[in-house]
Amino acid sequence: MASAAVADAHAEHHYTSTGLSSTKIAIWAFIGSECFFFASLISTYLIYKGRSVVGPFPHEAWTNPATGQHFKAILNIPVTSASTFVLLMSSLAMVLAHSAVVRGDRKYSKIWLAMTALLGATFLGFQAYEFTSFVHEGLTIKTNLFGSSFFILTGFHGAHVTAGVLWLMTLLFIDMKRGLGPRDAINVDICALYWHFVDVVWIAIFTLVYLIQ
Amino acid sequence: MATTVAAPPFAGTKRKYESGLWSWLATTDHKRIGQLYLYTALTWFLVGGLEAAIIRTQLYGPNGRVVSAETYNQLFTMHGLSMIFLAIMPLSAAFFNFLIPLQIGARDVAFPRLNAFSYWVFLFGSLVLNASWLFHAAPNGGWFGYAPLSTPQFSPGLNMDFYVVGLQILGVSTLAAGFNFVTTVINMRAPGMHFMRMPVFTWAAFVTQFLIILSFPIITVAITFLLFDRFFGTNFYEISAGADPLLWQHLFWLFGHPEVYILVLPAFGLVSEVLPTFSRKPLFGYPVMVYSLILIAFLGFGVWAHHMFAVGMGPVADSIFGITTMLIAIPTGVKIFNWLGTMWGGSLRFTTACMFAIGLVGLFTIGGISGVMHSSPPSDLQQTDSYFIVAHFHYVLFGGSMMGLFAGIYYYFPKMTGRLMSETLGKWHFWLTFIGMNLTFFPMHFAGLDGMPRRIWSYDNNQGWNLDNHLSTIGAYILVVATAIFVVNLLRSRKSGQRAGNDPWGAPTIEWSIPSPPPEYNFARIPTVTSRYPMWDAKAPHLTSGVPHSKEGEKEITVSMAGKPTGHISTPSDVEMNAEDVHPSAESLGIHMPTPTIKPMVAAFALTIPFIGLMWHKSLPVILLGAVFFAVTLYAWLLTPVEPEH
Amino acid sequence: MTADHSHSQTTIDAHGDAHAVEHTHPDWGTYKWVALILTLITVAEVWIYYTPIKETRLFVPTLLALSVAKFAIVVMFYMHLKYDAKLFRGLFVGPLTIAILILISLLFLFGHLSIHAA
Amino acid sequence: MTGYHRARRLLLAALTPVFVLGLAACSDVPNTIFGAHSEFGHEIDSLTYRLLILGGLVFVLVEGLLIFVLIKFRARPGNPEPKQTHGNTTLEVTWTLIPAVILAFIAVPTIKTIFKTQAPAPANALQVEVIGHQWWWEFRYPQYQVVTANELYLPVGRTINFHLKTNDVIHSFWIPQLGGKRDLVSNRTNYLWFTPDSSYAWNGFCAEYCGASHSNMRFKVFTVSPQQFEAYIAHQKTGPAFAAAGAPVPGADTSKKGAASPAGQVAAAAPTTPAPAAEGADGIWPRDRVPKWLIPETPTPAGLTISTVNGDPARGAQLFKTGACIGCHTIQGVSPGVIGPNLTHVGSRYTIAGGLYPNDMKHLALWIKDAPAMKPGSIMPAMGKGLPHAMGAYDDQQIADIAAYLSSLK
Ligand code: HEA
Ligand code: HEA
Ligand code: CUA
Ligand SMILES: [Cu+2]
Repeated sequence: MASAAVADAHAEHHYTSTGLSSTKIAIWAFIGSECFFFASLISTYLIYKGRSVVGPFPHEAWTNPATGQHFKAILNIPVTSASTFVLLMSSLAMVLAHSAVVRGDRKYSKIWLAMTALLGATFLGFQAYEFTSFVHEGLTIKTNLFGSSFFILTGFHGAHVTAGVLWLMTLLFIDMKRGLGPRDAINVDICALYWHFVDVVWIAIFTLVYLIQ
Repeated sequence: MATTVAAPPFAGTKRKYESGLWSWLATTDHKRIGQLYLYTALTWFLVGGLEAAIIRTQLYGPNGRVVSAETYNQLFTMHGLSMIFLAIMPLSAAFFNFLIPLQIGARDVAFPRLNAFSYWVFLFGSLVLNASWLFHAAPNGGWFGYAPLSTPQFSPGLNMDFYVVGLQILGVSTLAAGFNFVTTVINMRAPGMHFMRMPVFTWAAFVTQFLIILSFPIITVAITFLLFDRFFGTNFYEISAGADPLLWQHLFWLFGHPEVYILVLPAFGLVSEVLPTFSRKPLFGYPVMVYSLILIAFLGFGVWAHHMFAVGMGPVADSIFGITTMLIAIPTGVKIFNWLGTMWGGSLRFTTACMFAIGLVGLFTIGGISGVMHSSPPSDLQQTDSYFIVAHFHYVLFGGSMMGLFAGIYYYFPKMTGRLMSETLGKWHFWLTFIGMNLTFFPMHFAGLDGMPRRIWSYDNNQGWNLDNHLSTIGAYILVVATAIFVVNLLRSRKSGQRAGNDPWGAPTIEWSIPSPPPEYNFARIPTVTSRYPMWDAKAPHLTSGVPHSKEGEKEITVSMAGKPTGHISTPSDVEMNAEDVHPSAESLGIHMPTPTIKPMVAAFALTIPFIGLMWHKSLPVILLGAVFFAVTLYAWLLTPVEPEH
Repeated sequence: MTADHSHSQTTIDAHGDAHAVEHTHPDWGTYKWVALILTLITVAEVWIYYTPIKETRLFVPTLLALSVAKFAIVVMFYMHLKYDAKLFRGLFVGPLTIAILILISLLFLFGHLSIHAA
Repeated sequence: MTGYHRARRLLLAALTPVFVLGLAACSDVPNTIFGAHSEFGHEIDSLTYRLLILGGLVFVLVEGLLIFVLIKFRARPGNPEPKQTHGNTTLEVTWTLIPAVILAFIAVPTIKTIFKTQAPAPANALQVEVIGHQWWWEFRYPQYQVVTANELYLPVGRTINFHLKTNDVIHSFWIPQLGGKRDLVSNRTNYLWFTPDSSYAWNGFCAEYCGASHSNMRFKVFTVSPQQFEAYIAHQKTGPAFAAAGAPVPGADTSKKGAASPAGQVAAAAPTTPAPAAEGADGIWPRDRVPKWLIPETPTPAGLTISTVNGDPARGAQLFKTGACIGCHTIQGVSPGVIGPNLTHVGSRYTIAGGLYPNDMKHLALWIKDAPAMKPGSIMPAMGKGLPHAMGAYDDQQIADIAAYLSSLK
């Protein structure tokens, strides 16, 4: 619901008890809540790790005893490392965009916002590639417990990235239309917080799902 | 203390959206939304109660054949769902909406339109869930819909689709409201309204919001899995794929136990408002009451597996969860005793509100004690899934939550409507409820100890359960009568109840310093709060002087009501000042209120479309259309400012 | 390294929002270092994945340590929790802690962790 | 034991009012959890008594205090404004500590009991596999290769270790008089053990909601003397009393979960002599000792009737063997079906349909005619001619024949 908070802050230019922006409090509360959302998804993935009755499996190859069909280990570390790096860089672009807006620097705010959205989109591109290749290698959302828990976990993260990209593009659009100045800093700030959180979640996923066996 | 100017004379031009159906569809006024919640929830309470009444009729005698087994299973599932998600939670939400801003001295919640959105999502969600009756396919897996029974393999019908979709939609509403109120309490408090000066109801509500925003994501995930299992063939609960049914149980109860405190803490809060007023004494041990709330909520996240003592978690887990569960009795006990301490030495006025509050203290304790009996795993092996459990949770839910909420309704009805509810009918309502409730649920203890399993459509003769069930059913009928009386009282008092002044009860907190019903802007000027009980400081200086809750030398209070002498403490006889139209308009006071808009409602409606499409043969076009529609309305809403630019 | 940056920053956006606390962000000077460190940690993570360390019992702890470090850095600097009001810290760290505790206890309950094994 | 007796006396003292009510509310209570008949049950009981006592104590204390306050401090005309107190730390600490102490008195025995009752079962225990089905119970004695359904025989004085599994959804195995329940969880095996200490007949229930006929998933337990148990097992190992011709079918696949008894081997081993006629020699619980509350009184569905109840077993046997029945039911030496209950000795049971109906010609016939009507959701299809979704097309006479055949299977 955080996005709903963007322009909705009744209190924005009224007195507030803490002197802090209401939208920002809301987004942090939302992020706290999201911790539980992703904790549950990750728990499930870990709980079901190694419990699939049939392959393919994340880290080791598998031959179907019935058909003799061979499946190689699913996860592709090099590609994912690349996408992880991309997402990391998008966070950098995001903070630069934010400080540009705070400075009221119209040129760079546009550049960095666009850059962030672009990197985010690239990450999604990687994920699309990853998913399709997994499906070709015989892992679908229906195949086994690994397939289900993996696609739902990373899929929901991807959905969050998608929402973030749309949010960024909206800000970019506003920036182009009327320009984002210091008084919009707060709206960029909460978008940034959301964006970084999504990045942070990926940091956890990358380690717990991809690297650790 | 609450200092608010007497408002300038009324410059009365009715603003548009101010009356008629439209004004309700487009409202962003927390007080109106609160009432929408109230009446919607009460309606669902009647439905849930009606379901209960049918359940009890079926169980009146052995081998009952009033309804079929299939219907019965739908009835108790929907009864549980209706009461928990459509009655008690939204009733609490009604009070969050109506009271929090008034109690903290704010004009509205932090995000008024998000607030409207929450209500409409709740309404549409509850309608979707109950639409299942039209298809004779109401959820039938029990309110905690255990896998694998809820998976397509064992529940192929629409029933559990409605469960999944309904709860998913309702979750959105609850979460949205949660973020809204967390922000409101943190950020909208009037000057001087420090956390440790907040009325205890606001505290309870505040803590509850954290339980909500931290536990609902978990059920959202659990239900999402089930949704994907049912609609897209994933394997989360698919036995043949090696799934572990305990995954659902752990995720569900990780939400489920915090949920039960979500259901009861607001009621605790209301009682903590009612008892001081009618004992004419401040709440006993305010700080401890606040800390115990926080402690209960915190511990509430560490006890979930006490619902799973029979699934074979092993001795270590059983022991740990047994102990953590017992610990919760301590902070809860502190609350009970502090309420007793509040009444001790007071001078108790037995108004209906007060009687319901006292009812909670007495009846919740019974449910709590049986709860502690469950918390001992070996003993629980004999109790679990028997009527002993049913007795427990009705004592805490009806004897706790409902009693507290009834107390709140009688107590705050005058503030909502400007009129008092009938005390005569109220007393009838209370006594019939009190008797009926004990007659219904106390025998269930014995039925349970005599080996009667729960969720059984019918039981055989000479199992020793007949008498218990006769009594329960008679009790339930008494409750139907009681509730009917309440409904009548509510409807009649709205129109013709005795006029209430600003402060019919002589209550201590600032919401009583403003007219009843309050003007849309609540406070003509935001009050400055200097104590926990500003109204008492003002009205009875001789009482509160030297008492730590008030500051010396600041005793005068000016109550904001058009043309009334300041310092006046109103009594039910102050008729004229209650008519809505004597309030000066917001403009005339230079107050900017949010512009009414139906965009939140449209967005809420749009949100439900994809879910309906999902159930409707997974029709992709409907889903996509709905999603786009939602996105569009969301933009339309978010990109228009809350208030007219100024 | 951040003190002077954040200082200069304050003056820049003093006209931004009324509340200095909220906007004593670090700037490019800090960010580039943060980005560099994050990159290095990521490289390290992937690197040890391809080294013999992978086979040792150190592998998992090391990876966890590294990602926790990454996590913390992003949260403290990019999400400027380090500079921001305490309230936000509470709103984030509190839930995060409970969530992690729950995750761990679930792993115990499903037998993926156990006292003697660990 | 003594502890539990003392506890009981104390309890009666502390909770007389509640108990008076209780007894009033349940004059005849065949399934009460109190005074259990196994060591496991006793452990639980003494804990439960302790909880009731302490709970009762708290109850009396709190409600007493409440009532006192309500009377003493009610507003009377003209009494002064009350003194404005704001709390009292000593008091508040006290009523934090007292509950803590009470809880300690609950926690310690609780933990003790947990570890005692969840210790591994003694090695010499009798192993019994309990397999839940929607909505009936399968019982297997792996040590004796005996499979039966819905009626469970246990020896007194010997520890029984139950292996709890399910064939479909979650069920829960509960014999209130013998001790607490355990769930049958899909893809898991749970264990529960206890030692019956007296010979009698008990009701058992499915305690976890498991779908349409959860309420109709009952079973009966007979705790018998070791000798009688031996006799029972011996009899169960023999083929059906009505040894209708037909070679023993090749052993049904026992590796499969929920599979029937290895008919092949057993039948080969067991001479198919008619069962001994004398009551008790076959180890079956004597009819005259069956308590009345053991025999179900479930009414049969309105409109479901059978025109005759006297059939010819021989014809019934033929119909059974040539009909759909064999697809689902095992009769040792006759049919290998594994979907429904094993019927080898169905005639010697007191109930049918998961303890839902008494086992007599009428109910048996009606059951065969239209099981789904007799038991909501039943997976067994109707067999009667012309009934909706009927699988067979038997007329009432044929049904009576099959019923006669089955009842003859002592
Ligand atoms: C309002 C909701 C609510 C509340 C507040 C509670 C409060 C408690 N509940 Fe309850 N519970 C439910 C709603 C609630 N419960 C529901 C709905 C279910 C069934 C779900 C389902 O299966 O459908 C359930 C089931 C349930 C179970 C699972 C039973 C089973 O299925 O086997 C357990 C087990 O431990 C339990 C324990 C407790 C305890 C220890 C408390 C404690 O918080 C109670 C603490 C209060 C007191 C103890 C009284 C006051 C204290 C004193 C006067 C001090 C002195 C007291 C002592 C020292 C004992 N509850
Ligand atoms: C807050 C929650 C709440 C409340 C208030 C109630 C209230 C009641 N409940 Fe229920 N109940 C649950 C929550 C609640 N319940 C839950 C969670 C379950 C578990 C479900 C499951 O197992 O999945 C359950 C299960 C449950 C069962 C067990 C079913 C079973 O296991 O087979 C029974 C049986 O008697 C029961 C009875 C009642 C009765 C008689 C009331 C009464 O108090 C109801 C009183 C209310 C009314 C009587 C209002 C109706 C009034 C009218 C209809 C008058 C109409 C007048 C006008 C329109 C003017 N409830
Ligand atoms: Cu099987 Cu309930
Ligand atoms: Cu609980």
